[in-house]
Amino acid sequence: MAKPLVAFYWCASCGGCEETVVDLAEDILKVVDAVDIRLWPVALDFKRADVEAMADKSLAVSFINGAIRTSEQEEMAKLLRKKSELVVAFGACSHLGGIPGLANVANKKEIFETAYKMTRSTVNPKGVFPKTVTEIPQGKLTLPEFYDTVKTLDQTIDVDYYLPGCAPPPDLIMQAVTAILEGKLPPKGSVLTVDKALCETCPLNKSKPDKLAIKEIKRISEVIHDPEKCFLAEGIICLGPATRGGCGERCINANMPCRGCFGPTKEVKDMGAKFLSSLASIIDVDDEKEIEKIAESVFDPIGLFYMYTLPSSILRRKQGV
Amino acid sequence: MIDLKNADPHFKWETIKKEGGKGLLKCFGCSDCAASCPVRYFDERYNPRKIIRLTLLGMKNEVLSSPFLWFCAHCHACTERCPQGIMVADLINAIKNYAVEQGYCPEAYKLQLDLLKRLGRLYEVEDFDLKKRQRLGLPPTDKTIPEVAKIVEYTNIIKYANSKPQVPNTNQDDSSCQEKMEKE
Amino acid sequence: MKKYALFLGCTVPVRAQHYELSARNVAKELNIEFADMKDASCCGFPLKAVDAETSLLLAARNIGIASKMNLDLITLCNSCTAMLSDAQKQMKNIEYSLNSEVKDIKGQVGNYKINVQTRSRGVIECNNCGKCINVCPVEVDDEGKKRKAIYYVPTYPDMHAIDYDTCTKCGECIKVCQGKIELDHKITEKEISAGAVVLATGLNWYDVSKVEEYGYHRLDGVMTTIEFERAVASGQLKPNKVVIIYCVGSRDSKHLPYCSKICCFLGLKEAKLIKDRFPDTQVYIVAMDMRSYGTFEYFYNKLRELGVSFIKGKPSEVFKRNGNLVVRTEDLYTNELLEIEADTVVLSSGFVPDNPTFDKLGIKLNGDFPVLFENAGLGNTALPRGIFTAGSATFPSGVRDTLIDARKAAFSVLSLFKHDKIETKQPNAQINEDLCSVCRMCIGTCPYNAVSIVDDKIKVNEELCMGCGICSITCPSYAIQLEGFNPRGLFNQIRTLIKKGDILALLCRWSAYNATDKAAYDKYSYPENVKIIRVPCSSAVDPSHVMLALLSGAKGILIGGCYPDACHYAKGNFRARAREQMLKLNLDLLGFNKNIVRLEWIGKDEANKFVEIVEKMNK
Amino acid sequence: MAYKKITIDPITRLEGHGKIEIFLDDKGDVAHACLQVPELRGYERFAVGRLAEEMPRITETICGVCPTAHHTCSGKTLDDLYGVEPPPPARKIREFVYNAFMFEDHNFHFYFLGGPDFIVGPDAPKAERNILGVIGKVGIEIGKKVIDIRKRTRNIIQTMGGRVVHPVHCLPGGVSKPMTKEMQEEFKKTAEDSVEFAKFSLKAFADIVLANKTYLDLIVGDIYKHSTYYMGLVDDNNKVSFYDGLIRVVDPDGKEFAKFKVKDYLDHIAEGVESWTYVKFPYLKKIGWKGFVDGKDSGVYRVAPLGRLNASDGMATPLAQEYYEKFYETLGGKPVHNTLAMHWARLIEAMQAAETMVQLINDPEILDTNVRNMDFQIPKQGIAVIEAPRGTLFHHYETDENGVLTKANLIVATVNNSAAMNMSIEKAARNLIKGGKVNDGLLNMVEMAFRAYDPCIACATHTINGHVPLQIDIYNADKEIIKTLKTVFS
Repeated sequence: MAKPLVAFYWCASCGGCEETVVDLAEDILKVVDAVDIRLWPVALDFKRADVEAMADKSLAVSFINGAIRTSEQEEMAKLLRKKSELVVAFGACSHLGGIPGLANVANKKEIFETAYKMTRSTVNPKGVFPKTVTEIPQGKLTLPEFYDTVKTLDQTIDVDYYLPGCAPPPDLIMQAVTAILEGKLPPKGSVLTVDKALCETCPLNKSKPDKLAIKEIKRISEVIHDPEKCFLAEGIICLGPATRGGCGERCINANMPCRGCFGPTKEVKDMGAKFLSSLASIIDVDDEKEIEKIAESVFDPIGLFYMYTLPSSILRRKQGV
Repeated sequence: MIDLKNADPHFKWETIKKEGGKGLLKCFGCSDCAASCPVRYFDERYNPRKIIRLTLLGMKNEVLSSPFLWFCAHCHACTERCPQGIMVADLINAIKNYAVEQGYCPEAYKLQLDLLKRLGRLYEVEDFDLKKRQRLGLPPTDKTIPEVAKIVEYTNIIKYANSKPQVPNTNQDDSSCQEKMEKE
Repeated sequence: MKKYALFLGCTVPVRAQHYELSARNVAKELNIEFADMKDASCCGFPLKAVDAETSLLLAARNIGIASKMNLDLITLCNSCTAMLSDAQKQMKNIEYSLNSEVKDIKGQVGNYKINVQTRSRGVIECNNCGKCINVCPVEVDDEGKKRKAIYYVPTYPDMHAIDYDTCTKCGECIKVCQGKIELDHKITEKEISAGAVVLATGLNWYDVSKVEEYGYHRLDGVMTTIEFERAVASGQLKPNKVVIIYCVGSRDSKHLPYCSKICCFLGLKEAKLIKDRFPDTQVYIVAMDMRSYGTFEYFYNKLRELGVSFIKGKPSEVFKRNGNLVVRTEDLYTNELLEIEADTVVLSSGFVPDNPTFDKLGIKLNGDFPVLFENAGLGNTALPRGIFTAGSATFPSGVRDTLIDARKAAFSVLSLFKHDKIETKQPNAQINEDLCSVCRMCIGTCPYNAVSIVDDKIKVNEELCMGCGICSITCPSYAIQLEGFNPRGLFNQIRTLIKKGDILALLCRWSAYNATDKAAYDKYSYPENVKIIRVPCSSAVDPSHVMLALLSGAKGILIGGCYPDACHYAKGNFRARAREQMLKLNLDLLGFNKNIVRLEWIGKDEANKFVEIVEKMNK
Repeated sequence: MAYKKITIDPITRLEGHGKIEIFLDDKGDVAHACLQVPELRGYERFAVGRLAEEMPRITETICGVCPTAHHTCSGKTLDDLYGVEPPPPARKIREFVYNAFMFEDHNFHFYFLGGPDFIVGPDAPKAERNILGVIGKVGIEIGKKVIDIRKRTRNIIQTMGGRVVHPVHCLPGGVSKPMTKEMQEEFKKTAEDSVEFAKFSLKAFADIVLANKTYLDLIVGDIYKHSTYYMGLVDDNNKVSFYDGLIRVVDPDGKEFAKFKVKDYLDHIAEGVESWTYVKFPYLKKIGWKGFVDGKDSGVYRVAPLGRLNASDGMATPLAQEYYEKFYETLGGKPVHNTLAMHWARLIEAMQAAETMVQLINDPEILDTNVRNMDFQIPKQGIAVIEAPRGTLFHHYETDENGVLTKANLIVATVNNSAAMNMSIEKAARNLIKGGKVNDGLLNMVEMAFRAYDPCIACATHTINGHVPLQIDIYNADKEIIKTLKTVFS
């Protein structure tokens, strides 16, 4: 029997997802044995025409990482969708938008102004900005169009499964690949990890007081965290209750709170709004002024509650710009 | 006699808008403020309860032209004891602010304002004072602080202080009191 | 051998002696012993048609006799059986635990477990002959009143008691006692199971030393009403000039923001006490207002006739001058400053609830009484189901009000137990264990302590759950959901309802939603683009819903809730406020005007406020 | 005049991860060549409004290959922002983790990315010029050794930093997690093995590359030579330093041109903007931007291993110093302008990283649990620098008094080399395209020039990873593809 054909592809990503595939170490050889990788820009030769020449749905599965930022990425994603039986959004950026998705607090113009004009070390008296077409004496130089908004993969194409994480842990990748190879797949649209929130498996969950109530929101830099104690019990924002588990509590083990790279659990559409509502609900103060003060001490709900999920949230981006 | 025909229904709402004016409506007239007030103890013409009551009734002329409005020493004894948690001294202050805005600024305050504008402080620092300070081993101080003038000019304070009452004053007694005070 | 009390009733002993005889013989054969009931009367049945209540009383009396004999009861008459069992059903399980203290209360409606600690009284049987007092060698000064270590306590039951703190156990009293005395101080504990609990605990004095300007504890001669009463009654104090200051602590935002209601009469009572004994004593009552409602006006008039001076004003301070107490106030009738020199100043203090008992039940009152002023008409929803208050546990009240309130509590219990099963009036929260990660956010947020961990799983106590929906919006996974209030359903509702330029009003069903009804009654009109969705509580509004409405083009979102401290779910509106504040911060960063979302407190009859707000939002 | 345009575009024009455009004139000679970077992500914009202490987590996603560099640099910036010095154990943990990362990343480049060119050979079939080819050449045992040492050094980052891709341990004034005795025992072995492995790598380089005259000629040849300024961090003794130090710039003759604290970086470095690429071009401010040209009068400077070695007076550790001396001896004294020498320099640096690991892990103080200094000042601005594997990395944040960012400036490792990379491409193109004839070796040569910098376009533009296959499409005047050359970049 022919080995299933597999593609790995990247859009707007940092390369961390590719590194994590390399981190499979010896396991990668097992994968290579079991499948026929037809497309993997980071490691193998490939031509777009090759993919275009394939029959539709001839690829068993495409793993696509990175968010969608340009029309080129969009087209490539669409092509792979057409040629693949399954598409797996690989990693936080394609799943949720990822940290680069925070760019949705600004538009193209603001980003250009900042990068090419406002930054301290930039010297740009003539106000030169990169353009899609630049005429030079020898001809034309073209650049792709830069979108105003970062999109997740499933806002661009139909996605069958999601492998969460920034970056996905190697054991989850192996599990997913195994499940695909053995055909033991969960319902379409599933995130390939557990359905419950991180607290379920968090080693600190037991230390939580039965009645979780906070009077003050503290910043991780302000306190010396007791490694035996739940962050929320200490008043430190930790997205563990709102984040899917399965990551192995990597950040928690490094004494740092969760920031939600695995995204929300399955019933939740807008992770930031959901966590915001949860956090606000355990503020145990019966004084409106005091409540206002505590709420304001969050300072940056976007950066904290939507660190990885802004493009996948309900509003997706800053409005009116 | 308090003739409510002369009452200005807007008066209390205008007062509330002023800084410190909050709480006016909470007063239920228990008189703890008046009983606590050291000024009231020595000069019964000053009575915070009465001022608040008249304000609530809308007797704008009576209140604003009253010289006793300016007697409050800001000791905050009333604030400390008010059962309704009204910042009484601040409330009186709010009425004063409104009085100035309406053209009832006592001369003494105009003088103070002048001094502040000119010197940036209430007392002129003369060479003598500086020498004295030097002798005592104290650092010299600025004679004038011109920025105060800028600030004063920037705000409406001078305009208000020098304005005349917008409402003709009908209360003869009070105006004579005012004249008396101005002479003093 | 089994022993029963034999209840004969009216007919049997007179008209059916043979029946009684055969019954006694059969019983003997069956190895049953009958004890005759002394003083047993008619069962009450004949009176049932005349006055059911009286008939019940007769029946109850008979049952009481049997229970005093500590025996179950057998009747020979079917009417008696019906009557007595009917009465017993109604007075079943009345059990007194006197001289007892509730240690803790657990459970929920239908199954409360109350741990009671009882201290023995020392005197077991007593005919109040008083001989023990005469022989007791220990004299005790009980706050000014002299008594012995064994003494008569004028409470139920009508018996003497031993004060174990001072008793030397000399045994003199036992020698003269015709009843029964035990000198050992026994402390026993027991657990009572109950379906409902009525708290009739009374109240506590406000600590008047907190009102520093009146110098309690600091100045000799300044005392509370109870101290004054005892000192005068015991004859220790014969004052010449007394000032009674009213509203000490009450009606004061720094102390008790409410009027304690009964202290006006208490003050009058003290005035009468002194005037009755020493008519020449000058008595001044200084009060902001005299609140002598109803028949108490007679009392007030009476005291004025007795020559008590009433001064309107609130004293600013009490101080000492030349060894005398001086009360400084303004006399509001003359507008003059007034100083009264007196030898005694009585502070008529306000009252606070019996917090320790409420604490045992996990009911947080925040220093207030469990009456919700704003919604008194809707009943007391701050208390868990099956817990009722009566009398001064509800709010300071006089005897008359206490009786009314006690009856109300009794009927509340009856109406609760009328049914075999308690039907929940409101939907309950339910857990989807496939989604629940036991993160405990719901436990922290529930105002009723209805959520807890049982065997490492989150469980909702259905009796405690009041159906507010706070938890379902709090849950970061939507694992806990309110029946019939599905956030996903609301999601779809908003999606189809909201068009560009609309205003979405999410209104609490208790207050703001009623205000819209009121708006209709009052013929107010408000803009058509205001789309209203009813929610159980302002705290059942999900920030995600707001986001969705904004995405759909809403130009404003109004969340309407009850006023602070008037929330029907105790703290729901504070939760809503916290969420609104954070949401505003968030929306600001997402490019919205912060005021696009407004959380407003709209009372159930404030139609004008609702209309005003939506009109402003529509501009 | 009609120009013919050649596009070297990774994968396809539509993919757009970085492309090379070459224009030929009428004679068929190169008229213009440039490297275009077609994306940008805007970190400097969306950093504004974020909380300072979240920056180590945010900025590290600029690059998934060198997140530890961004993370650690960001942590250092927060130290400066809050005016707080991490306690010595914290600094040691940071530095230890950082050196582990440096070692791991340099090896990754050598064995997985850059090395195949040499180990397997530049003429070897393209399909073999990858890690599998390397394993084939050096033997499966060695291959396992490569995989094993990578796994173990990355395990250090994972243990201390939580996630290996995008660690989380840096906080203002220290790190979040102290080291335990058990960890130390394990890491000690890893560190010692790393030194052995570094020795092995350098020996392999000597045996396979230096011993081969063809390769050596390639390295010292003119094609890959650019006479530029060099920049790198140095310690008090002007030795190469990764974690901290002064920034030293030497001129094309190897003389010290400037030595400054990172606080003054704005006086020394400026970035220019061109409309045809999203990447900016840093240059030495005191000299100014003179275009894409070599020499003392041009502000173009280079960073990364070669930059660091040239900018220093030696290595900070003894074994590395030996190799350093041999490096300059072989290549004809300081400074070395040959781009391909980067590979060798990289291995020497890996040796220093390994040796530093051993030094730090044997320091008993590293086990101290005092890893946070909380003596914060009111924040205003923080600037820090670190030597990332691909060059000098600057983070600069300005905040309000609550520590909420109001401005950010990032000069990222590879971007420092962006001008030089353009020059290398143009030089290769001019050398290899003559009279309209496109030499088959073009692709390879360009590729090698390019890869020597270990360019991480992800870093450079705060966009995507640069380790992508190159494809050269050659168009005639009618824009028809007449020839396609392609390769695998890694």
